[in-house]
Amino acid sequence: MTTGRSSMDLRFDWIGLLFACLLTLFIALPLIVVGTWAFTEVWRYPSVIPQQFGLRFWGQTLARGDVWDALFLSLRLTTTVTILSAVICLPAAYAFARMRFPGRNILFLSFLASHAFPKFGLLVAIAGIFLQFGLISTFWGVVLIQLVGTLMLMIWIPVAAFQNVDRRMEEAARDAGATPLRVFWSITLPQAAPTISAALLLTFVGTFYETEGAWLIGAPEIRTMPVLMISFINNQIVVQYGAVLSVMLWVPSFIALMFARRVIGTGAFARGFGA
Amino acid sequence: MSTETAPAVSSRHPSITRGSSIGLLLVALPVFLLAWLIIFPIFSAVVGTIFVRGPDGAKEVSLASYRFFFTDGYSLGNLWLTLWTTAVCGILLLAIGLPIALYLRFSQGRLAAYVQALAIFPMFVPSIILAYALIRTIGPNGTVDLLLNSVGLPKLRTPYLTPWGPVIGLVWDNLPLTVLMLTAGLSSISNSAVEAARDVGARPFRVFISIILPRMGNSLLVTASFAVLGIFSAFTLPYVLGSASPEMMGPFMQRTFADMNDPLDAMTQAVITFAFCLVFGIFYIRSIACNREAQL
Amino acid sequence: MAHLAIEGVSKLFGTSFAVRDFSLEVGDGELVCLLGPSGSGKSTLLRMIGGFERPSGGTIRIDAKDVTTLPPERRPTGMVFQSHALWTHMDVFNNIAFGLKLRRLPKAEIRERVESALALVGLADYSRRMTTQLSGGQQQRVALARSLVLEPKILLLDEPFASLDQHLRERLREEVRDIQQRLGITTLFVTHGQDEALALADRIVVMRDGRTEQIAPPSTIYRQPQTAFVAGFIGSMNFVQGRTRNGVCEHPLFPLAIPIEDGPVTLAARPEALTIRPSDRAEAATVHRIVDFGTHKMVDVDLADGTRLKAMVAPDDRIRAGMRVEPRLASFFVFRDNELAHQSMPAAAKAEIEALQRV
Amino acid sequence: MAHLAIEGVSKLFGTSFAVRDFSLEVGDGELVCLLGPSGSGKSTLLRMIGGFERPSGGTIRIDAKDVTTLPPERRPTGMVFQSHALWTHMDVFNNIAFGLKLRRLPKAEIRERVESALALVGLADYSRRMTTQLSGGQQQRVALARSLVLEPKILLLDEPFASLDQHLRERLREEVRDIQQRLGITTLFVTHGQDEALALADRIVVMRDGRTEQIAPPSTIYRQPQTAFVAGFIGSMNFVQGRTRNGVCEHPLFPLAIPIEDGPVTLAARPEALTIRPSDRAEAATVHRIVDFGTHKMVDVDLADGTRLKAMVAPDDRIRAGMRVEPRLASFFVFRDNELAHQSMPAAAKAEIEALQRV
Amino acid sequence: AAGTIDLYSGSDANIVDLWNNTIRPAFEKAHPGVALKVTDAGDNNGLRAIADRALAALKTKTDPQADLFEVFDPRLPSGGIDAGLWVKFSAENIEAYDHINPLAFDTPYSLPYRGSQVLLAYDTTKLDPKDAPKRWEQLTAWIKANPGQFIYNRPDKGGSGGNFVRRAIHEANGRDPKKFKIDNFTADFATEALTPAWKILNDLEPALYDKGAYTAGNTQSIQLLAQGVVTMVPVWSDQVLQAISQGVLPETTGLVQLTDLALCGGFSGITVFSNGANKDAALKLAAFMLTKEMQEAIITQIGGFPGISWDHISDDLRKKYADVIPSTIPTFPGGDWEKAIADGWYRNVAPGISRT
Ligand SMILES: Nc1ncnc2c1ncn2[C@@H]1O[C@H](COP(=O)(O)OP(=O)(O)OP(=O)(O)O)[C@@H](O)[C@H]1O
Ligand SMILES: Nc1ncnc2c1ncn2[C@@H]1O[C@H](COP(=O)(O)OP(=O)(O)OP(=O)(O)O)[C@@H](O)[C@H]1O
Ligand SMILES: [Mg+2]
Ligand SMILES: [Mg+2]
Repeated sequence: MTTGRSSMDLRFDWIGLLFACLLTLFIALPLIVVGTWAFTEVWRYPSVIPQQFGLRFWGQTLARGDVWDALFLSLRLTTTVTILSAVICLPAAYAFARMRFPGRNILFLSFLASHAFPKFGLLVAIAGIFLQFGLISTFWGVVLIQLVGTLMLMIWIPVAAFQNVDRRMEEAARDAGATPLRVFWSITLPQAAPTISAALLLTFVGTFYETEGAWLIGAPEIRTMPVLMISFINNQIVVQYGAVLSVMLWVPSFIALMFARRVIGTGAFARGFGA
Repeated sequence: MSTETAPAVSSRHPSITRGSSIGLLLVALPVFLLAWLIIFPIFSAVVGTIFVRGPDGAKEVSLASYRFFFTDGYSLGNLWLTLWTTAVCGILLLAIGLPIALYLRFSQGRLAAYVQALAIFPMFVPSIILAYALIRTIGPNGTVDLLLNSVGLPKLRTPYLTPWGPVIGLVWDNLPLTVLMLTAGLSSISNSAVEAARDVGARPFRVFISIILPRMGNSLLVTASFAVLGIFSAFTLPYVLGSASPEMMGPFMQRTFADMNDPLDAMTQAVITFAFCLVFGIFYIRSIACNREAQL
Repeated sequence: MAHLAIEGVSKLFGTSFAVRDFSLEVGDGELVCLLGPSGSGKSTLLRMIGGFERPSGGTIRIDAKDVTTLPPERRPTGMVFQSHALWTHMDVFNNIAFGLKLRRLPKAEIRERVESALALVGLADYSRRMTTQLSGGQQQRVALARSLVLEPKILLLDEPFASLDQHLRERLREEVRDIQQRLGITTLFVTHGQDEALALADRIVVMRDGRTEQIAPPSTIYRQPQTAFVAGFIGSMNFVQGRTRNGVCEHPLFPLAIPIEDGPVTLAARPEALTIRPSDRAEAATVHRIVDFGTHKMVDVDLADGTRLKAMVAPDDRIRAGMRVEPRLASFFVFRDNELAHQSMPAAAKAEIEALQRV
Repeated sequence: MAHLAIEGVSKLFGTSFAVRDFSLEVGDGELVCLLGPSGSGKSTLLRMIGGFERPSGGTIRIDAKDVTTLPPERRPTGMVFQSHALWTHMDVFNNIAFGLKLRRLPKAEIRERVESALALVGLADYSRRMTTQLSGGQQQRVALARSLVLEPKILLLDEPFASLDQHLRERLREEVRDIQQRLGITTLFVTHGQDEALALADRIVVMRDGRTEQIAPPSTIYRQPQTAFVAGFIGSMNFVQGRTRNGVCEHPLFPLAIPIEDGPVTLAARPEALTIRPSDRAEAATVHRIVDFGTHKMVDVDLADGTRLKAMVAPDDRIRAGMRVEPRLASFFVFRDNELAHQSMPAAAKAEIEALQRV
Repeated sequence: AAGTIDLYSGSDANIVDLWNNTIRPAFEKAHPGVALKVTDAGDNNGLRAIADRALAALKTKTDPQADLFEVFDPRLPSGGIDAGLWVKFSAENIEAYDHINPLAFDTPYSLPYRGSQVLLAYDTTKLDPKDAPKRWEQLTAWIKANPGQFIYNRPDKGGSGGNFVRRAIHEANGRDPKKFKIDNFTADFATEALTPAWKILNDLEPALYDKGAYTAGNTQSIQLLAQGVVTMVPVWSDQVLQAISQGVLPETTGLVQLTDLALCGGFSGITVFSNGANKDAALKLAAFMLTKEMQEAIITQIGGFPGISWDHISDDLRKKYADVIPSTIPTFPGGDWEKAIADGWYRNVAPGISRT
C-alpha cells in the first residue's frame, strides 16, 4: 500500500507493475490460450505456437444462422431481464434501506435462499410450475426464471448503496419541494448510481451466461448463446468452436468494461456491496 | 423521510402504518417471486427428504437418507473435500484479492486501470470455456509445460485432475467478485485515517494490520460468504478439472441425481449443502443486520 | 415573509428529550438566532420546523396554519443544512435550479434567477463546476443560494458558516442579513458563534438541554443575562465564587456591597468591566499572559486562589506579564443558583440600553 | 523541540501550483500560524512537512537533517488533521495508545501517558468511549491528544478547532498554547481565524495562492501589513480608493497629506482608527447600520460613492442608523499595487509597538 | 409445436449433423406435412432436464414441448416408466421391430437404432503398431510396463471408459458376455461378479496417468492423447474417426481392438414421450430409423453399426464393412447393472488413489 497519489508522481509504480505481471500470468494466460485456439487449426505438443493457424472454425461458426439468432436473442433476453430486475428490485431495495415495515429483516435475508440452495433441486419444481402457466419454451418464461436468479444481487447491493446516500441530500430536495418519488428519481438514484451500475453489470453478465434455467425453460424454442455454446463445447472434441464463440463475446465485453470504467470511475465500480 | 427516524412516536401517528404499508408494497413483487419460485420449492424439497414414501406406499417420516449420508464414508469424503476446497479457495481468494483491492484503493493511473480490467475480466468468461482453457494452459503438456519445455526446464506436476485443479479454476472464476467487493469495503476507510496512523509511526504493514484490517472485518466476511456460496455447489469446474473421487458436492449431487437416478439422496445432499451454505450465510446475515441496525 | 408560532413543542429520541416544551413566536421578517452548546437541541428544533422530524408533542404554525404534520415539500420553508448536503451528482447550476425546475418555471427565468442567486453569494463564475470541486466555504455558499433562490417564507439556517474563514464569514453574515431584510424573510439561524448571534439577530434564544434559558434581543442578552449559564455562554465572562454576609461580599479582592440574602454567590463580570492597576497588596493577582488582538489586549490575571480572570485593556496599555495587579469590577452581576440575583448597573443605564439596542 | 527549515518548496498538482517556492525557518519551540484564504496551499504545505505529499521541488530539513523524501512514519512530526481522522474501530484509549504501542513502551507507562494526555485535553473520563460516541469537539481533542502523547518534535495542526464552538475554541486554544510552551514543541498551525492566529502565534505567515505575502509577528502583521492583501486579510480594514496629486489625496472626505508620487492609491484604515462625528456637509456619509457586540459597537457608514466603511465606537455611543456623519482617519496605510507605500504612524510609535509586541 | 417433431439430441456434433443433414430431409420427404426440429441438448444433463420437465408436464397434463430423444435411458427420471412417460415399443407400433439386433434390446421403452464400439487409440510414434496389445493380458502388461501412458474416463461420464471397465468385468468373469443379462441382476451376484473386477482395476491404477487419474469424459481422454500426454486411451470408434478427420488427432493415431474379447460396444436407443404433442409422428420417425436406408446411412456416414441385424443390411455393405466392424461386438446390459458399476467403481476404484 502506498499513501496514495502522493507517492506516485516521483516514484515508479513498482507495486502496480508487479500486480500487472502476476495478473497477466494468472488471468491473461488462459485467456490468451483460448484466444490462440480460436485461430488455430492444428496445435499439438510440443510446439509452442500452433502448427497451423486458420480461420476455418470462424467461418464455420459465423456461417451458422443459429449463432447469430442466439446472440441477438441472448442480448434481448438479458436486456429485458436486467431492466425488469432493476424496475422491481430497486424500489424494493430502497424500501429495505429506508423504510420500516414488519418482517423487513427476515424478508431481506430470505433472498439468500436463492443462492444457497443448489439449483438443480429447484429447477424441476419451477419447471412444473411454469408448465401450468404455459411458460415453457417461451421468451417470458426464460425471462421469469432468470429474473428470479438476479433478485439477490439486485437487492442486496443497491440496499447498501442506498444506505450510503446522505439523508440530508434527500431532505434538502424535499425542502426544495420535491415529492418522495421525485427525490428518489432525482437524488437518491443518481447518488447510488456507481454501485447500482456495478450491480447492473453483474446482473447483466450473470444473466447472459446463465444456462441451466435458460435451457430447462427455454428449450427448444429459446436457445440462448451460452446454451448454444454448451452444446458446441460439451463432448465436442474440437475446442475451437467454443474458443471462437468466447472470443467473439470478449470483444464487446471488453469494450463494455472499459466504457463502464470510464463512466463509473475507478473504485466507485463496487462501492457498497453491503461491505 | 422523517417518519422512519422517529421510533418513539411510531405508535401515535397513522402515517407510520401508511409508511410501512408502502414499504411492504415496494418489496411485494420480488418477495412474491422469491416465495413462489424459490422458497416454496425449497420447502417441498426439504419436506420431500423427510416425509418419504415407505415400502408400503404410505408417507412416513424418515431421516434414513440423512443417516445414510452421515454414516457413508464416501459421502462424507465428498463433503469433506468440498469443505476443504471451499476453505482453500476462500483463503486464496482473500489472499489474492486483498492486495489487489488495496492496490486499487490507493492508486490510480494506467497501470491501475490495467490491473482492474484484468481482475474483473474473468467475469466475462463462462466456466465451461475456462475449464477448457485451464486444461490447455496448466493441464498436462499445456501452455505452461510448453513454455517451460521450450526454455529447457522440466515440466511441472499439473494440478489437472487433482483437488488443486478446481481450486485454481474457482479462484480464477471468483476473483472479480472478490476484488470488486473488497475494493468497495476499502473505500470506506478514509485516507486520513491511514495517514494519521503513519504519522504516529506505523509502517505500511502495521497500518494494514492495525487500521485497515479491523475496519475490513465486515467486508471480508461478506466477500468470503459470497464466494463460499458460489464455490460450495460449483459444478462445472470441479467436474472437469477435479479428480474422480472424492468429488465435490456439485458433481456428486448431479451424479446422484442424474446418473445414479436417486433423487431422494440427491435432494438430501442438496439440503445438506443448503444447510452448510446457510451457516456461511448467517455470518453474512449477521454482519449485514448489524450494519443495518447501526444505520437506522 | 411569515409568522411562525411554536407552541409547547417537544421531541423525544428514545427516552430522552432533545427538545422539551419549547415555545417561540417569530414575527414577520424577524431574524432569530438559536444559541446553545452542542447537543442542546438546536438542530432538532430547526428540523421540526422544516418538517424533517415530527414533534412528539406541541404544534407548529406558519401564518396561523398548523403545519405540524405536513411533509417538508409542502411547507414554505427553506433550509440550509449544517452539512451543506449538496447533490454531488449535479453541478452548481443544477443544484440551485432544481427547486425552480420542480416549479416548472420557464428556462430563461430559471437561468436568470440562478445567476442572480450565484452572484449574490459571490460565485458568479462557478455555475458549471461540480460541487466536489468546490472548497468547503464555496459549498456552503451554494447551499445558501439553493435555498434563497426559492424565496422561502421562512429560512432555516443550521450553522451555515461553520466551515468558512472569518472574513468570508463576516461578509456572508452581512449579506445574509441584508438579503433577509430586503426580502423580509422570517429567519431562524443556528450558530455556535456568539459574535454571529450578536451581530445578526433581532432576538437570541439561548438553549440548554432542549429548553430555553433566555429569549431576548442581543444587547439584553449581553447586558442583562438572566442566568449564570447565559452570562457565561454569551461573550467572555469572569466568574468569581464568594459568599455574602450582611449584604457584603466576603471575597478579599472584591468586598462589594450586594444587597441580597446571605449565602453563596457567583460574581460575574465582563473583561471590559474588569480594570486592573499595579498593586503590591498581599492578595494581589498576577498577570499570566497578554494577548494582543490589535483592537485591544486581553490580560489573563491569576488570583491567589487560582481563579483566572480576563481583563480587556487598550492596545497601548503598558502592562506586562508577571506584574502584580489589583483587579476591580466596574460593573458586575451576581448569580445564585443560576438565577440573576443582583446587577450592579443602575436602572437608568438599563433603560438607556434598551432604547439603544435596536437602532 | 526542533528546528524546521523549508527551502524553496513547491508542489504541483497537475499543472497548477498549490505551493510555490515557499521558504520558512521555524525556530526551536516557536509557534507559527499559517493564515490564508481557502485554497491558498496551507494544508498542502503542512502535508509536505508531515510527509504525506512529496514536494515537487525544494527541501525540508528538520534539525539540519533532510527529510524531504522520508515517509511520514520516519519523521519526528505529529499531525492533527482537519478531519480528525480518528480510528473508529478503536476506543479513545487505544486511539491515543496506538503510537505508544508501536514504540513498544511498557503497559504501565502507556496507560499513564495516555491518561495524562487525556487529562490535558479535558477528557479524563472518556478513555473507554468509542470515538463515534463523541461530539465533534471531543473528537478533535482526542485527535490532539493522540498527537501530543507522542511528544513529537514538530507539531502540525490543520485547523484543529474548526468544528468547535467559540467557547471551547478559546479554551482549547489557550490550552494548546500552554502545552506547546510547556513542552517547547515547535508548532505549525493552520487556521482560518485571524483571532486565533493573533492570539496564538509567535509569527504569522500569510499565504496567498501558494506564496507568502508576509511573515511577521502578529502585532507587526496587524499594525504594519506589508501588502494590501495582508492588511485586508488580518482584522477588519476599511479601504478607500483615491489618487494623490502633489502629495495630497484627492478624496473629498480624506484630503490627507501623502508624500508619495502622484498616482492611484488605496487608503486603508482599521475600524478603530476611523472616527465619526455628526456632520451636515454635502459629501457626508450615512450611517447604514449599527451592530452591538457588547464590548463595542460597529458602525457601518456608506460614503457618497457607495463605499462602505466600518467604524468602531464605544458601546455607549449615541449614534443611530440614518444619521449623517463625517468620518476621519486617525491613522492609516497607503497601498499602491498591493505594496505598502506610506504609513501615517510616526516612526517612534512603530518602535514602541515593536518593543511591546511580545510581552 | 404442432406438426413439428421436437427431437433432442445429447450426442456429439457428428450425430447431430447426421440428423440434420441426412435424416431430416429424408424423413420429411417420406412424410410430407411433418417437420422435424433437431435441438442439440449438449449433453445428457441437458436431456435429463427436459425429461424432468416432461414428467412434470405429464402430471399436469400439459405439453412438454418435446417428442423424442435421440438417445436416452428411459429409466430416467425415476418413476418415469411407471408414470407412463415413455412409449413402449413393440411390433405393433414399430414396423420393423423384429429386425432389431437381439443383442441390442435393453428395455422396451428405448428403440435401439445405432451402435458403436469402443477401441483403443494410441500414438504410433510412441508405440509401434506391431507391438500394439491385442489381448487383455497384453494390454494390462503394456499399461504396467509404461506407467502414466494410459488413462480412461470415469465410467458414468462416457462410454469409452465405461466399456473399458466392463471389459475388465468380463475379464474377471471368464470373458463370457452372456453371463450378464438385464434381468439377472441381484445385489449378491453383482458383488460376486464385480469385486474381482475392481481388483483388476485397482491393480492397474498405479500405472495409469498421474498414478490413477480419470478424465471427466470421452473428449478429455482424446484431448490428452492429442496433447501427447498419454500414449493410449479407449475411445468410441465414431468419435476417434471424426477426431482424426478434423485434425484433432494426428494422422499417426493408431486404432486397435482386442481380439480375445472385444471391448464392449453400445447401442443407442430412441425414446418417445407418451405425452408429446406429436407422439404419432414421433413413432413414425422412430420406425423410419429402422429402414434399411437410414441404417446404411449410419454405417456409411458416421462409421457406426446398425441397430438392426446385419441380415437386413444390403450385402455389399455388409461385405465392405465386415472387417472394420466385427459383427460380434459384445455388449453389456444396462439397467441396474449400470448403476451398480458406476457406483461400485466410484466407491471401490476411484478412492483407492494414494497419490502424492
Ligand atoms: N436521530 C436521532 N436519534 C437519537 N438522538 C438524536 C437524534 N438526533 C439528535 N439526537 C440527540 O438529540 C440531542 C440534540 O441534538 P441536536 O442535533 O439537535 O443538537 P444541536 O444543538 O444541533 O448540537 P450541535 O450544535 O452539535 O449541532 C443530542 O443529544 C443528540 O444526541
Ligand atoms: N490532491 C490534490 N489534487 C489536486 N489538487 C489539489 C489536491 N490537494 C489540493 N489541491 C489544490 O491545491 C490548492 C491548495 O489546496 P490546500 O488544501 O493546500 O488549500 P488550503 O489552504 O488548505 O485550503 P482550506 O483553507 O480550504 O483548507 C487548492 O487549489 C486545491 O484545489
Ligand atoms: Mg446541530
Ligand atoms: Mg486545508
